[in-house]
Amino acid sequence: MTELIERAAAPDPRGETVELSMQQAINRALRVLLAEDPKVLVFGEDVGALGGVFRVTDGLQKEFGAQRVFDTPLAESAIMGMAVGLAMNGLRPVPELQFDGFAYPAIDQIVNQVARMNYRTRGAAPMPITLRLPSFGGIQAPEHHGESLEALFAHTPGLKVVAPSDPGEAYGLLLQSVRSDDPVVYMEPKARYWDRRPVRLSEPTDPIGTSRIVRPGRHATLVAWGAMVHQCVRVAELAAEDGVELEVLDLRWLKPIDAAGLVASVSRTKRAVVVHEAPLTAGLGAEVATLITDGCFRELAAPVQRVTGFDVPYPAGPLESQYLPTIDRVLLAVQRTLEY
Amino acid sequence: MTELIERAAAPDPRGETVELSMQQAINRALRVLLAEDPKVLVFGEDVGALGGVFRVTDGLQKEFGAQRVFDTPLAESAIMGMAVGLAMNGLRPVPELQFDGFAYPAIDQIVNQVARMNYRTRGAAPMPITLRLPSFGGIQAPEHHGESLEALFAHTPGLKVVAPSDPGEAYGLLLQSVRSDDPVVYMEPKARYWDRRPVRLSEPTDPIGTSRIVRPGRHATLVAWGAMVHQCVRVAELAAEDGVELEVLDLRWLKPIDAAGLVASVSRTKRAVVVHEAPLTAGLGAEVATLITDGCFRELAAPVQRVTGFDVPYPAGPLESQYLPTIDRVLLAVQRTLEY
Amino acid sequence: MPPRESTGQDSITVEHLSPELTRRLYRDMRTARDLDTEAIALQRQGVFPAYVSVRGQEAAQVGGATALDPTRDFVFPTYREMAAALAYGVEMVGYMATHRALWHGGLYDVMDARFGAINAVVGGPVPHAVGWAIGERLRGGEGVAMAYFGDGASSEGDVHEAMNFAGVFTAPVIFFCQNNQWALSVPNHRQVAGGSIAARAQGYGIEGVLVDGNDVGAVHTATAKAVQRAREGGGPTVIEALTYRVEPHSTSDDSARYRDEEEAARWRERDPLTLLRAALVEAGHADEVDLDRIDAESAERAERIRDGVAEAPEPHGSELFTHVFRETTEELTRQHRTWQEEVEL
Amino acid sequence: MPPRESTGQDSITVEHLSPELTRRLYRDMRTARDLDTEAIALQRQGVFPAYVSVRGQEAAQVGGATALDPTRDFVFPTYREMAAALAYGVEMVGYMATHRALWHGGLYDVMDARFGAINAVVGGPVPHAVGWAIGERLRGGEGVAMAYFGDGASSEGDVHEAMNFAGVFTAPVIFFCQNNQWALSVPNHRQVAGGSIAARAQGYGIEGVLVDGNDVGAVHTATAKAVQRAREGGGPTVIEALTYRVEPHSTSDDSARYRDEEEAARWRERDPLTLLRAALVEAGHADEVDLDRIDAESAERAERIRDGVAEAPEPHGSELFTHVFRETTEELTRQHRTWQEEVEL
Ligand SMILES: Cc1ncc(C[n+]2csc(CCOP(=O)(O)OP(=O)(O)O)c2C)c(N)n1
Ligand SMILES: Cc1ncc(C[n+]2csc(CCOP(=O)(O)OP(=O)(O)O)c2C)c(N)n1
Ligand SMILES: [Mg+2]
Ligand SMILES: [Mg+2]
Repeated sequence: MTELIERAAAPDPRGETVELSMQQAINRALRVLLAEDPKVLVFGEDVGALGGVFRVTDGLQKEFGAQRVFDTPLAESAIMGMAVGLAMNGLRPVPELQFDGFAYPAIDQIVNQVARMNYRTRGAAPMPITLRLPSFGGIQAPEHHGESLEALFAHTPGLKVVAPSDPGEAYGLLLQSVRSDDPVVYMEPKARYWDRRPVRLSEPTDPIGTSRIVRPGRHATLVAWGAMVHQCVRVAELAAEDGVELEVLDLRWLKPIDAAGLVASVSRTKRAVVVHEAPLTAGLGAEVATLITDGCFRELAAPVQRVTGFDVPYPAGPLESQYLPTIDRVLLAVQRTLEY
Repeated sequence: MTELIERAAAPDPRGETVELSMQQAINRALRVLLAEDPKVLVFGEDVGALGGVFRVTDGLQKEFGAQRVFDTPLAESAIMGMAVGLAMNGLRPVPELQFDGFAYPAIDQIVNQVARMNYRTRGAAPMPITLRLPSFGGIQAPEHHGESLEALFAHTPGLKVVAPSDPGEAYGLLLQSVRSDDPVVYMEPKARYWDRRPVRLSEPTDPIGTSRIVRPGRHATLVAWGAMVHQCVRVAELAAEDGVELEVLDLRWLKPIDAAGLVASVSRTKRAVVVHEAPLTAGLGAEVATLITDGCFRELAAPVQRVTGFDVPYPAGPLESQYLPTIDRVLLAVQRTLEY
Repeated sequence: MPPRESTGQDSITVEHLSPELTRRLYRDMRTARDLDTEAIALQRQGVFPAYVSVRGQEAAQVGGATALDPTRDFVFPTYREMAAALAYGVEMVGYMATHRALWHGGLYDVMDARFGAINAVVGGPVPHAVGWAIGERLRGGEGVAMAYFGDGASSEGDVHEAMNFAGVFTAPVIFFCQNNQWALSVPNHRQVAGGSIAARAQGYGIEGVLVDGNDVGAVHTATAKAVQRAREGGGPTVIEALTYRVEPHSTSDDSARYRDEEEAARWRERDPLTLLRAALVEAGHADEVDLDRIDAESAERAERIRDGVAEAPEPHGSELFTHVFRETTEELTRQHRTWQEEVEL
Repeated sequence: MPPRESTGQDSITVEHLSPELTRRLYRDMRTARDLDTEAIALQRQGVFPAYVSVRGQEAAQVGGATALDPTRDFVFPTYREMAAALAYGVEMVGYMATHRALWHGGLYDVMDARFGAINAVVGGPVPHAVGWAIGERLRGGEGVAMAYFGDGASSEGDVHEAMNFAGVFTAPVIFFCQNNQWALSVPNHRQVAGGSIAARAQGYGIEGVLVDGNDVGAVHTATAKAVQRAREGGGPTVIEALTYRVEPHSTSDDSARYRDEEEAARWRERDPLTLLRAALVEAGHADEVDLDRIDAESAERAERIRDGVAEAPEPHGSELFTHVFRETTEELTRQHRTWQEEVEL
């Protein structure tokens, strides 16, 4: 490994607080990871000289060399298949697939190989792979650039799935994902890439699989992940003007799901609305609603409301805002649950 | 089309009742479809001379010729991609993918192309494709031969999804699927292929998207599809010995889901248990539970119970029976809901 | 063939083609160029959220598309086939609508145009062309399918599977690779092992042709030959048209980050339109007056298309729901109603 | 090379190989044959739910596997590499456990054996070999990855993508195709456009070798050469070993439905073990007494493995839950408990 170690640079100054966009925060975390562990490799389509179509890997190839940060040919299945082989040779791959919709060509390798190699080999061949996947909609992009695949990943035994909602979260959750010895699908909400926030460059402390309360409230709980957390915070701000105090729970880990956290919140608020971008039917909202109903059956004052994308293919530009959960739709759902 | 028409044979005698296994019933339905419509094509891996690994296409190539019933090379993505092109040339493709787990290499074509070509072209290029997919477990088969992909398909806008539970159902639902101008994933429960029942060779009368009550009861509703319907009927028979009358609802259409049918049943029984082979988390059981809870919130006496496969990759031989929902597990869930 | 690092000294000839055809080729390439320029302007004005330029690839696209018969063949494009669409006769306001993000697949009628929906999945539509071609043989038709794809797309499994199917079924299909030497930021030598997509054909027992993609006459002739062979039952051909993406990948891209723009500048010198214009005059197929007239007409047509797309109405939100299925479902009707009540108003 | 329709007249030579090596090849092939026979018997007795025979392919598998170094190379098998596993030194009770359906991937330690888990996805493990090989170069190691796959697998997109990656990265990997002329019920001419997998290599700018898969010496030599080139940084090789699947696809298959069993009978005549035995004697590397002794030892070893696998304990149901993650989750622990309470008892 000497060759790789030589290329490793000094890690980020820890503990400091800096203002970063989410895309910069992910870049910082990747630098920390590449620097601390010579086995970490970053690869995918256009992640090298270009620095990724969202500049998330900007400068990494220059800093860590083209052996550790490199472009692959345009073939998603081989990118994930290659990750399996690299992991079997003791490396810690951090592949990127360029966009959510282009994870589909790699689904066979992800589901049939990555997710179950540790199981198939009874623990002999772990898969410490973190798939970085720019995900979800909201940026008026071309077809296949606005998809939400979390239900598929969460339904796949052997995968862990996470979706950060702000720069600080993105930083800590990526450190945690890459350092984990299990395969993690790390879903980056594209719509929030340019969102700048103060980020404490610190080690994550919450264990994998815990949610967090972004805003406390007592009249109902809004459950969301990725960019929809932000949307729910805006809803909560509006509702507060009318004296309605909404709790916003950022689920963040979509597998394992923090059932205890959901139940703790809704036991207090008695009401819940789950919000996601993916289509309604068989979306992760159904799982969230079921976990809440299971855990709060006697306390629940109304059925858990789901505000989601419609059961239609993700649309183009001007229709995007008609498809995604709007503030109005969430507010109406809140009203429905309060008046039930 | 003359060449194709010449090969078409006389259809099945209609209305007659014959005893057939499910695998024979599907074969019969394919014969009817090939005979009635020269545009119907049956293709896939080993469906020709061999007649499919389960003999479902047995004799079809001989009867309808190697132009209409043919083997393809071993490439699932191209099989589905080819179906798209055939549909765009006015044909009505009925591809087979050999086993559930080998649908994954074709998921990109299924989700990104088949499911949305009608939408992408605003109705100009419909996709009257029926994908026949031997599915689910219970036959002690090798890895990837026991998977349940219904949640993924049901979550995909633009697809319809059906899983028959007995030979008569299999016959009628296949006629309906292939004649539909929308893409349908037709999931054949392998474990029931050899199940022989009297089959009325008649036209299906229930509309797409309707469930059916297999056994009426008043103390709780068991919801299932595919082979699990049979399992639930056995549970109901056992429970009946103790005076517990369970209603068994065969969901059969997994997209669109018969929410009204579910709600009608559970409004009467006040209790529900949903049973499926797929892993628990983000399985279709969550959607079923949510639809029931939404529609029967005030009537429901207990949270909807889910008895499913565990969140582990589908296991080999002797462990299979430990993974799949057992009669005991369903009975315990019934007890839990009755005693809640 | 020009060297991959062209010096810009080359010239082409169109003496083997009819004057009518060559003037048509010039007109289509000219219109496509003008429309491309208009499109970039629309993007700068914020009318298009983004745009993928075809500049420099007009010869490859027009040369290929004009060798087809739009009354019986069928084209399966990617997202970068504007010049091919134009030359093939697609209704161009509907085509350009995709770039205004009005509807992903464009607003033209794909079955009417016999030109498939714009497809953003790299490699994805290639098996469709093979399926269409196999269907055409089963139906006893004489149509030929044409799949456009890029050098980057050649890495995708779907392209291999499609070529193998085409070989096994002797399908009347043309695999038309526009090798513009870049797949976003990745150059050929990091993308295409062995360096040539045409050379792959041999491994499938099918014909492979490498052609100068900036020589419209050469592209047209090579494609016409492949079309004829396919029509006569001779099976598939892989055509690799070597050209160059002189613009960034899209208006969102910054190609200076990954390539020496000198290289692009050298290829700009070898502009296919300039080459064709000189060849037309040289062959005596047109004089400067003719060409100036075509230029003026083309500019006018491009402007009309530009205005058409800029002014096209946005699709109504109801269309979200109406095109999902041929036979809609109750659940979707319910969601449509929710949308009307909670979003539309 | 024998014709694809062999007449059975051929003979092979092993004069260019050492007596020790050839006797080892014979021993491994013999043991694999005996174990194969035992396995079919176990399936008939109901101990195995199904079995895939390697009969007739022992030379292709043993010849290839013995050219590798099990201390630094790594093999990525499919579901039909029993003879390769045996020759490579895999613990065979653990290997055969997959056929008793005790655990899908087998019960041997794949990292210890440097022989990947048995993999049922046709084509799926091929990119793993390329990834492993690229990793090996990054680590500065000298190991070589070997991907086994079938003629049918060559149609899968993954195999193409893997070959292209290997070419672009000059990865030390061998693509070892056992062309046994059938992919379940589909013969080569309906599967492999162009007819040769080795010929595809050229399209990726990599070495392609077609070898008689029933001539163990030829396979060994070709593989050893490819291994050496890969070790020295010369990049990947595609080896196509032409052989024949004399048995049905698996014990569940009925090959009479789709092929003329005469063809299989002719290939049975060209049995690789018979050919090797004759060649050993001919080369003076062993006499009948030596060979009979090896036969006896092999039969005994095969029986020991058979008994081992037949008697191996079934995995405990808890293992369903313990191998899913390295760091398990609360949810899974809860499900494990449910299983203990509702299923185990
Ligand atoms: C399956 C898939 N993966 C990734 C992308 C993202 N992407 C869009 S275009 C492109 C490069 C394509 O290069 P090439 O095939 O050479 O076509 P060109 O853009 O040069 O015309 C990439 C990576 C995509 N659209 N589809
Ligand atoms: C991706 C995938 N598709 C389909 C199958 C089902 N299947 C198992 S083996 C086989 C034929 C494989 O043929 P080949 O690659 O030539 O290998 P051989 O069995 O001849 O060794 C098929 C279709 C599978 N296992 N994996
Ligand atoms: Mg390109
Ligand atoms: Mg084979």
